[in-house]
Amino acid sequence: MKKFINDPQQFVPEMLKGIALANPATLVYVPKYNLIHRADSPRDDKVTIIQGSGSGHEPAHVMTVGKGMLDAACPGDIFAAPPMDYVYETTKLLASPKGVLLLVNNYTGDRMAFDMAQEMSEADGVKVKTLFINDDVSVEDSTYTVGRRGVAGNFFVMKAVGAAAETGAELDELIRIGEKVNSVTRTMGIALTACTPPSKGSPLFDLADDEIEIGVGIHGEPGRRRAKWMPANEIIDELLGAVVPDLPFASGDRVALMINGLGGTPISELYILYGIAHERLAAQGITVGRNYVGEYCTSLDMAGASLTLVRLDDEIEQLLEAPAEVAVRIF
Amino acid sequence: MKKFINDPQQFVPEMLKGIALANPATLVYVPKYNLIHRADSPRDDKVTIIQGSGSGHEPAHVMTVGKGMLDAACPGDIFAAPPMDYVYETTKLLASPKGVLLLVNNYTGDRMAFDMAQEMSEADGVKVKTLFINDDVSVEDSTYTVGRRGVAGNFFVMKAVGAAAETGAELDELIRIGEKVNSVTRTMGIALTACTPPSKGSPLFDLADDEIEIGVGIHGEPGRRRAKWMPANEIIDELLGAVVPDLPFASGDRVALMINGLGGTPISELYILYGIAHERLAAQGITVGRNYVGEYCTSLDMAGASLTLVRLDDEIEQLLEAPAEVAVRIF
Amino acid sequence: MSSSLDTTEFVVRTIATTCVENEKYFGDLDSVVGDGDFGYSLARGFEQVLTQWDQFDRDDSGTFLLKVAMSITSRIGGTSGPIWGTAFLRAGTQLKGSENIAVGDVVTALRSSIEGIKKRGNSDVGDKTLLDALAPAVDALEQAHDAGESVADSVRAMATAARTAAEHTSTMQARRGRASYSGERSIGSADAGALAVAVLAERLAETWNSRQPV
Amino acid sequence: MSSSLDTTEFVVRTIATTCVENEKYFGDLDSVVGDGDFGYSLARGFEQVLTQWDQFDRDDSGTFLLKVAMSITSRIGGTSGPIWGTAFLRAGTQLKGSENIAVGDVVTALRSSIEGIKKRGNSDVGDKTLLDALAPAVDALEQAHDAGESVADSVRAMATAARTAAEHTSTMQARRGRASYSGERSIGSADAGALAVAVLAERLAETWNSRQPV
Ligand SMILES: Nc1ncnc2c1ncn2[C@@H]1O[C@H](COP(=O)(O)OP(=O)(O)O)[C@@H](O)[C@H]1O
Ligand SMILES: Nc1ncnc2c1ncn2[C@@H]1O[C@H](COP(=O)(O)OP(=O)(O)O)[C@@H](O)[C@H]1O
Ligand SMILES: [Mg+2]
Ligand SMILES: [Mg+2]
Ligand SMILES: [Mg+2]
Ligand SMILES: [Mg+2]
Repeated sequence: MKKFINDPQQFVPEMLKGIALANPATLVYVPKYNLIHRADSPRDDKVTIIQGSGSGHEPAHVMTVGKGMLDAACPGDIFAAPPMDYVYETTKLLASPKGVLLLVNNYTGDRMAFDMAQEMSEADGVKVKTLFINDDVSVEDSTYTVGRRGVAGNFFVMKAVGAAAETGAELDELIRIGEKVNSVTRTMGIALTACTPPSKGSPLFDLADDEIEIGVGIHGEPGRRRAKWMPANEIIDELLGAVVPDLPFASGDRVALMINGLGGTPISELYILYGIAHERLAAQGITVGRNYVGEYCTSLDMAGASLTLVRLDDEIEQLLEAPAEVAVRIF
Repeated sequence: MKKFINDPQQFVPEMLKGIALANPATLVYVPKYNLIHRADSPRDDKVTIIQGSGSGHEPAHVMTVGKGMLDAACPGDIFAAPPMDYVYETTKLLASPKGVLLLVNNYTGDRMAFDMAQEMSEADGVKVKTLFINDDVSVEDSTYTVGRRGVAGNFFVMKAVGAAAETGAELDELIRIGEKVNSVTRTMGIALTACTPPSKGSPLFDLADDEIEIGVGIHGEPGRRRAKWMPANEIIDELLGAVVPDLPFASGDRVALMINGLGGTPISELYILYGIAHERLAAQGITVGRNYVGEYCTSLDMAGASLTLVRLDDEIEQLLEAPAEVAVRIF
Repeated sequence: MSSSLDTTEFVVRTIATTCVENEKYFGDLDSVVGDGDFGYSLARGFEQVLTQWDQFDRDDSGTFLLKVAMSITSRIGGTSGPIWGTAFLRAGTQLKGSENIAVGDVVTALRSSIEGIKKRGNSDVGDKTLLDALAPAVDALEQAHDAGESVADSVRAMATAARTAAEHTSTMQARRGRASYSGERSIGSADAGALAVAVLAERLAETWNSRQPV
Repeated sequence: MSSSLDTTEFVVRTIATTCVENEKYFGDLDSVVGDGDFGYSLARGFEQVLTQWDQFDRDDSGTFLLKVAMSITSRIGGTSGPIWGTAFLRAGTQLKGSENIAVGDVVTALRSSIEGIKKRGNSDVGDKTLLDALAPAVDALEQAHDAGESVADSVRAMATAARTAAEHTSTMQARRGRASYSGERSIGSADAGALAVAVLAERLAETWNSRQPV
């Protein structure tokens, strides 16, 4: 394993420290709870928005703390939901009289940590609601599974509720908006390589030189099936073939299209995928009203990408358009 | 090789098409010359800024076309300077009465193509000046080499002249600003892995599992020396040890610090490097006034990073602060 | 009775050191159809338990277990934090105030842990989780003790049952936890949590006689 | 004289097809201390030359070479575009208007190409570039011809000299081009451009007799 690290156990703290040092005026770092929060949170006139999840998905979520987005993120270790205490302490520290909204990607560990933290915070008298995000179409939702996973589509929920919260929207209103956005958001991902967690030091799974994993999760969980490498055109057919019929998206729809890099794929390739997807959608009568190409929710150094569609309406589009100032600066 | 591509020969055109489709209102794509230009260029009241270089360094430079940055980019194939014709035709098409500024990273092929294009454009009556960028400290500048390479530091030159051009600055003024920024900018990079050019289909060079290349170029050229993998702290010592004494940067200086990812390194690791570099500089009395963490100038899918320092003064800082709207959207 | 507390401390310490020592093995088990963090999570959590060891309240075994539970919950994330935290919490609650702990009390406490895990995880025996090793292991402990076997032999019986049941999970399809995403592809490898329970029970059985019998 | 044009066409076509066929080999040569694009650049450029083949002006050999030069310049990037474009441009300019081209004219034209490359590349023999194969090759061609050898044998002598000189570049340290960044590490491998010149000259020598001698 070759990474820019000192000690696998210090991976998350050192990253968080770097983020804090890079944003001294706007962010506060509380090492004890892996907590990064806006310097101006909590505010009496704004619902506090907190997102947890494991680390290893950067920029999600620690680098999306800022005006118009999250108030705080309290990640766990690599690929591990935060300990319940982190969520509870974060909630206590940042509680606003308008309430606290917890954004949770739908995984067993995250659900449990946030459920417990919500219960405990409510016992303390804090107004808390939780919103689960589950945009991944590669997992079937049945009583025999824990339900669909939250993946890169979480960006749109976060962006929409973040924008609404900035205008003073109430907690119930944020829940309505978040649930609506989640209900029209669908994602599927493909891995070209496995990722290497720092503490493991070797790839999480084996993919042969000519193999890809279709429907992969952002923690390197296996997906729907393993296939032989295929050209970008066919990759997009696979992804759209799963995502479009799922909602379903239909001719006449206006959508946001995200091509999300999983960490090890250069942005040049993401734009190749974008161009193909854009044209394929146009051919089906689906208009791309907004596009997002880059890294939003990664899986450490995994080479791969996911495709997300969001069905837009005026309300959602306005919320996505609203300005946001986040910690991660590219230009 | 596993990449999101259809055909190596279509890598660049398909990427450019994707960029154009993602930015229909602001960008124009001219396939014949690999040309991406601002829809509102050329303008009579603004010097036109054009940057060439090979492809494979995205977001540089095709994704940095936009307000406050470049007017146009006309890249060559992967790692190949553009054919002279592309530069010449681009210059002709986008010539402004205020003149054209060509930004060129200092490589043999780029120099020749831009020199020839400048000569030919001048013969056509276009006012053209060329600015060479050579921030890479890993290459010695001597009569026996072609001089230092232009690498990630080119961002700062581009950003500064882009901001000044937007305010109507004259061509000579842009040259002055660009040369000044270039003269206080220093970079060095380290590779953890080699990159794989699509047409080659295999890594450009061999790096053992425990080896890194110090002083690597953004085309995967070998650097100063090969070394055993070392922890992030020592990596930063290597980079600062080369960059700081070169200008030299000194106690009391205020700098911009960029940690640039080379394409295959996740942003989490870049922030780890950032945190270490920030603190090391502070210990030397050097204040980080502005920071840039992310991918600015990549080498395809290479895992690695470069560190750039720019000595700030009021003029440079203001130009770096000025707003810019570029094609690559992350949030 | 201090010998009860001694035994409790012995059990917890054995669990903690075994988890720390097996960080890599448990992590590799979780890589097959999971995300590889299981070993790391347990190791960091139980490392903290060992660090805070001397500060835990020792009024009785139950109180001690409650403190251990809080330490776990404050450091272990992922699914394991709430699951293992709940297990220690329930056992601690059950044993709180008891001075003299018999094997029967331990069985009751462990049954309470199992119920806690089921509730917390919305899961049951048969879903291919650590429950599929833990439940049969507790049953075996009870049966051996009821059959008049020594504590050491009862623990040995528990370990044997845990191992057999854990290995058996490789025939099952996961219906809870991250492995459930893999659907049928989860069949063929045993559950990481279940195997960890087997390793812990075996270590307890192996070392039991190295200490004062209860 | 049309036989001159035929020979010119033969030479250019041989160069073009050889470059296309050796795309991978030339690219690998450029990977050692370069950036691996040399084979790709030449292949795409000469592919275009072959595509446009029938449209090139054929007033005389010089005009034909000028058109080839323009085609190269419009498609080949990197260092090779200007370098190879200049070479063809200079040769074309030198031969323009000549009807009857003798070996001496070819030597003069190639010397003009060499001067063009030196100027364009700010380089010289000894810098470890294609010049280090091309210059001795042209010298050998001249000497063989002056010694009264046939054209075919003179071309053979040129190829032999090119190969020897190209291989010899592995002892040199690069002072121009991308390889110069590697400093002393450029010693030990031959220059990609020089080896390409050797391959092209050898192909010309091998196939020379398959066509009408000049
Ligand atoms: N719903 C559940 N109820 C009980 N145990 C579970 C549940 N889900 C997973 N587990 C157990 O937890 C183990 C994985 O733990 P861990 O790696 O911490 O979880 P994750 O990384 O998936 O959040 C599994 O091997 C299984 O034994
Ligand atoms: N300044 C120069 N003058 C003449 N030839 C040169 C010069 N620099 C490089 N070359 C030749 O060009 C070859 C590399 O071509 P190419 O791969 O297109 O260049 P690059 O990728 O470095 O821009 C070298 O092997 C060498 O023979
Ligand atoms: Mg996990
Ligand atoms: Mg090149
Ligand atoms: Mg796990
Ligand atoms: Mg090259």
